[in-house]
Amino acid sequence: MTTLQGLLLLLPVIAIFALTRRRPLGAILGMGVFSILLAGVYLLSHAPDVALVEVAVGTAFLTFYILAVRKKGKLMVVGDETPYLLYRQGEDIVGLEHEILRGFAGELGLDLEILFIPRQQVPKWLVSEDADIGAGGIVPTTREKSNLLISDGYLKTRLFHISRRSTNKRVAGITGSRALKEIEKKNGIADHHEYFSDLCAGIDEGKITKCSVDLVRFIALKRQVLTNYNIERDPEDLSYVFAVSPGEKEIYEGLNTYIARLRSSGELESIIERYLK
Amino acid sequence: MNQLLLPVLFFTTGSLVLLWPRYARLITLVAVLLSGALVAVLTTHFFVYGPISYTIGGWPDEIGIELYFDTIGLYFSALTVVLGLAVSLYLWSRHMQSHFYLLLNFFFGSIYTLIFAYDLFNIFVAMEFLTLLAFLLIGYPRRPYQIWTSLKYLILSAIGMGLYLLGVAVLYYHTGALNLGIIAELIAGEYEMWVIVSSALMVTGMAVRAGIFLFSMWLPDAYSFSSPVVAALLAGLSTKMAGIILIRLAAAFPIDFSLLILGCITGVLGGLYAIFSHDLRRIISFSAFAQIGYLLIGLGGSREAGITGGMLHLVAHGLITSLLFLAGGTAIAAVGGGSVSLLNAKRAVISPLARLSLLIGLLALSGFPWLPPFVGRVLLSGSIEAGWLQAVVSLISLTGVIAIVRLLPVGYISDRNSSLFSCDLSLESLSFVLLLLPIIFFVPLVRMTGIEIDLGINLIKPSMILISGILLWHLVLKERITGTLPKGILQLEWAIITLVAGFSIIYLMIALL
Amino acid sequence: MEWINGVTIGVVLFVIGLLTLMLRRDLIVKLLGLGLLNTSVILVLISLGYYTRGVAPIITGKPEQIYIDPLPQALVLSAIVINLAILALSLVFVMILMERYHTTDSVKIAQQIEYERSQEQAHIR
Amino acid sequence: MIAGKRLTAQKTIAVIVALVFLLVVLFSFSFIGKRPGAGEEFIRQGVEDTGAVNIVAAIYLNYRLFDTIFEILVFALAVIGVRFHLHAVKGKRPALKETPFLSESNVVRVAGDLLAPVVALISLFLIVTGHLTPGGGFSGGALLGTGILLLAVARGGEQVGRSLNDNVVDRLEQIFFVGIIALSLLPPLFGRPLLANFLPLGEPGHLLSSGWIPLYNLLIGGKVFIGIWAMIYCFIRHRGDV
Repeated sequence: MTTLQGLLLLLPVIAIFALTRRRPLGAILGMGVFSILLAGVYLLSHAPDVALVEVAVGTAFLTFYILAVRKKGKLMVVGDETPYLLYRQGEDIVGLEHEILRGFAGELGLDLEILFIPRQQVPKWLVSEDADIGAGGIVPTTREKSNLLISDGYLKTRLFHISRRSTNKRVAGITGSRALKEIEKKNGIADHHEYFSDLCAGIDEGKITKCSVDLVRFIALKRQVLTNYNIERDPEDLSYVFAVSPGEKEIYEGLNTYIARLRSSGELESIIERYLK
Repeated sequence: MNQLLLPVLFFTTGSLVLLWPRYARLITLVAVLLSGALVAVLTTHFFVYGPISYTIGGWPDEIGIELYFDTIGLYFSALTVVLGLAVSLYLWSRHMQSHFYLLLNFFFGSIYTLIFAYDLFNIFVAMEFLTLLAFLLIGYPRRPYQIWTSLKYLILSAIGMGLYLLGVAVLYYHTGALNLGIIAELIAGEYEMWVIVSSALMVTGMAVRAGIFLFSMWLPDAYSFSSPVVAALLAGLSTKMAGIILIRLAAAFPIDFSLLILGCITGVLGGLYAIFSHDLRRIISFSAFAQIGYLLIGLGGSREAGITGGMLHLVAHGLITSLLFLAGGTAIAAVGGGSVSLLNAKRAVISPLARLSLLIGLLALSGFPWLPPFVGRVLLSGSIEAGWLQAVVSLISLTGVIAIVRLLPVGYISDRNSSLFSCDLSLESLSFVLLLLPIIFFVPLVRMTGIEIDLGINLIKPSMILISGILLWHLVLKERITGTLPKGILQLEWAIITLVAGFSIIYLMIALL
Repeated sequence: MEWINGVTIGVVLFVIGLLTLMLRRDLIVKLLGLGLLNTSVILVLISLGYYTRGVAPIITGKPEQIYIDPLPQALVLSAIVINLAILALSLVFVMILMERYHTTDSVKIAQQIEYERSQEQAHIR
Repeated sequence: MIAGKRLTAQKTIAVIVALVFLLVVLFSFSFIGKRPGAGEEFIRQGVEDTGAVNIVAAIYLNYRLFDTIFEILVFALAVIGVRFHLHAVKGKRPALKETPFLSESNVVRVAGDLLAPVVALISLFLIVTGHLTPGGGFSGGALLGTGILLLAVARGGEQVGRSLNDNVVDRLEQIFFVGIIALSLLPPLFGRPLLANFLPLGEPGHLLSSGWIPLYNLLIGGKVFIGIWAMIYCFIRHRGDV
């Protein structure tokens, strides 16, 4: 086995490694390594011109992608689109949580950057420090087990269990939420819905027989036809929170004090009033 | 020499636009007029001396890049001149940014290159250039759905061109040549693995660009979401270029049978989807799938008349769709939406000339005698012997008729007061007239180039199909066709899957024959 | 070990690129897959011409020297640049979509666009 | 897009289709042999015809110059497109910050200052000797363009951007682009066909030889340098800082 063959064998390995990364940045860096190895292959294949161009182009390409993906000087917020709390209106994002976060980012002197991702992926983004804050109607899971920092609650909520009056066993929930885990414990199977909009569409088409949602999502769902469904209210009192990346202690503390200040000044009440009443 | 001058002319004017953005539209118009003059010179030369070959830089064929002017070049450069004039007139009073004119100049440059290109790698480069131009043209107004459509287009075409380049690589290492003429001589009846795989790869690559069902599922969105001018350019020229390359490939490679099957598939499925669409631009886009079917069936028969017929049909369809998209754009802007019911309800608002253009275009699309596509279809069905193939061709024509029957009332001139010629003589109307003229005089023009069409006998079948289509619609189908066919196939992921699966199918068809 | 050559590896890379395009939903990763796909074709082109005994096509004047075929290398230079252009332009378009929809998930974006268009149509009616 | 079920079906089909593709192509590629002697004409006549020792450069900039012109056009188009669309995204961007983020540490600053001239020298060497050794306009230009990024990291995007601002970039881009097109139009004035070299070939192996290949290398190098920098600057501005 020659050097050339060794290098060639490395190529698919690195490509697969790079392209299965969850974070775009990881994939980009992986492809950067790939490009340099490829230049080596060209050099060994007696194509020095091509190798040089590959190096030059690979560097340029790496620069573009890193510049496009890496955010700097920004408060990065990830979460699913949530009615009333965090949603798109035309070009802009509005909502209760957005109001709070915008104020908070302004206080820190940062731009607010919001990226919608599936709910289940929020913890991963926070742990890998690609994002600072997770939002979008998060109801805390057991605090001790999670290594995320969970801020104080800013709004009371409850869970609602919706089930269809039929015998079909298919159930659904927002993936990764506490509600889904509970259903899974009870029923065994569940359809995974990465976004709330998927769930809405599913209920519209009548394909979903069972799901659990939190208060704001329930209100949004109630606008749709829920005639065929039984609704059961969970007795447990919960509240909406923000999740903060484990490395960002300062942001965590700042956010808590910010929420406390909003509450004491009565501003929080007025924001809630504006969006939920 | 002139072949080379044409693209270089447009690249020069493109850089002039870059230097003096203020005179962009003037420069473009002058460039189009100049190209018309150059094409005229080429044409006279062609009629006197026959096909013209020119290798760039004075090198021999084997190592240089050859540009070749033959009948294909004749028809398509004429089409490009007409379309170029129409488009630059249409745009004259709409103040586009100089960026758009820059793209337009480059667009024509790459189109002329592709019309004359006879070198496989030259085709690749010009094609990629065209891809990027079309990508930027579709996304130019920067609406989100246009951006998404152009991204889809770019990804699919890039996959297609990757496959094509793979095919070229295999071919090069076996023949040591990139020139199509030399390769055709070297292959000449050989039927080995490398011929099979390289031709399958290249045909798949071109199929993505040519607008063949299962392969180019970017097409309906791109045609119906982009601005009218861009849609006209895409439908009239960009996709047709891949058609030209397919004609050239079919002359060299043993791909007749697979093209025949592809033609049947795209014709029937495209026609069905067109019937089940309810929007003017969607209907035209899906019928574009059906229309490319004629070319492929013509190529698949590998008879002289069939190939000429297919090519003429391609030119005719280019003329008609661009007219339809331009006139349709005007109509949709006047009415406020493109759905069939809306257009029919508010047809009085549309300017009479646009309505007339729509009527003529739609009739032509359905194969109305004397109008352009009729010529190609007559030649084509004359060349087919197999009964089942005749049936398929008739079926495609029938679906074409049914798809457009609903739209015909739009052209009906309801109020006698607004006569055709009272409309203001704006430049926009001039561009419609410019496109209508070659459409109406298509038959005499074709006769001038020495192709004989017997009108008498061939009138019967198209009229039968037309009448039966109209009757079928009004008596049977009118109430039944309401929904749409599954739209999932237009999604990016499915489009890629069908494209890759399509490659395997083409490969099998070439290998099994 | 003959089968480990640039051609087979190139084809494998091509398929990896295709799979990325079909399976990953993140648009940025999709674009990287597209880049991989085009690069793999270039690898095939270069490797098809590879001789162990040949040297790079820079004429040194030594007699009896075997040179690698220079034409594919010249072609590939153009192909690499085109690849870069495609990736840069599509990245910009992805960024425009990201600005607007705040996500890079292709399925989500397609859904949103469909929804917005249907709203627009309804508005017209 | 309801259900995960349909998604998994799609994924399964995708994998199957891709595997079939892999098998088909690998199977048929295993039959492919090589035709000896492809491209021999270039090796035999290249030096004589074009005067360039590097045959790749000879093909790239002489035999198949038409393809290269297209490549330049594609690249120019990419730059134009990136600038056109990125300028428009969110029209109001905050001005670049005066004090850059990274260069607060002296190490980065010094390293950037030291490395930038080295990179510049290497890329200039690549551009100038493109017809003699591997390299050429494109790789040199691209390296130079990304090398500027080093300066931008060391000194901050704003400072570099001030000397290479939009107007300068616009001007330079036009000059190089028009220069390339104009150079290809010149040959008829010297009685040669279009896109054919009209300068004396000189003695192979010398710096000033092989007709217009070095000239083209210089022009392409400049064009690519400006283009890459323009794109990077657009991305930097869009992002806010280096």
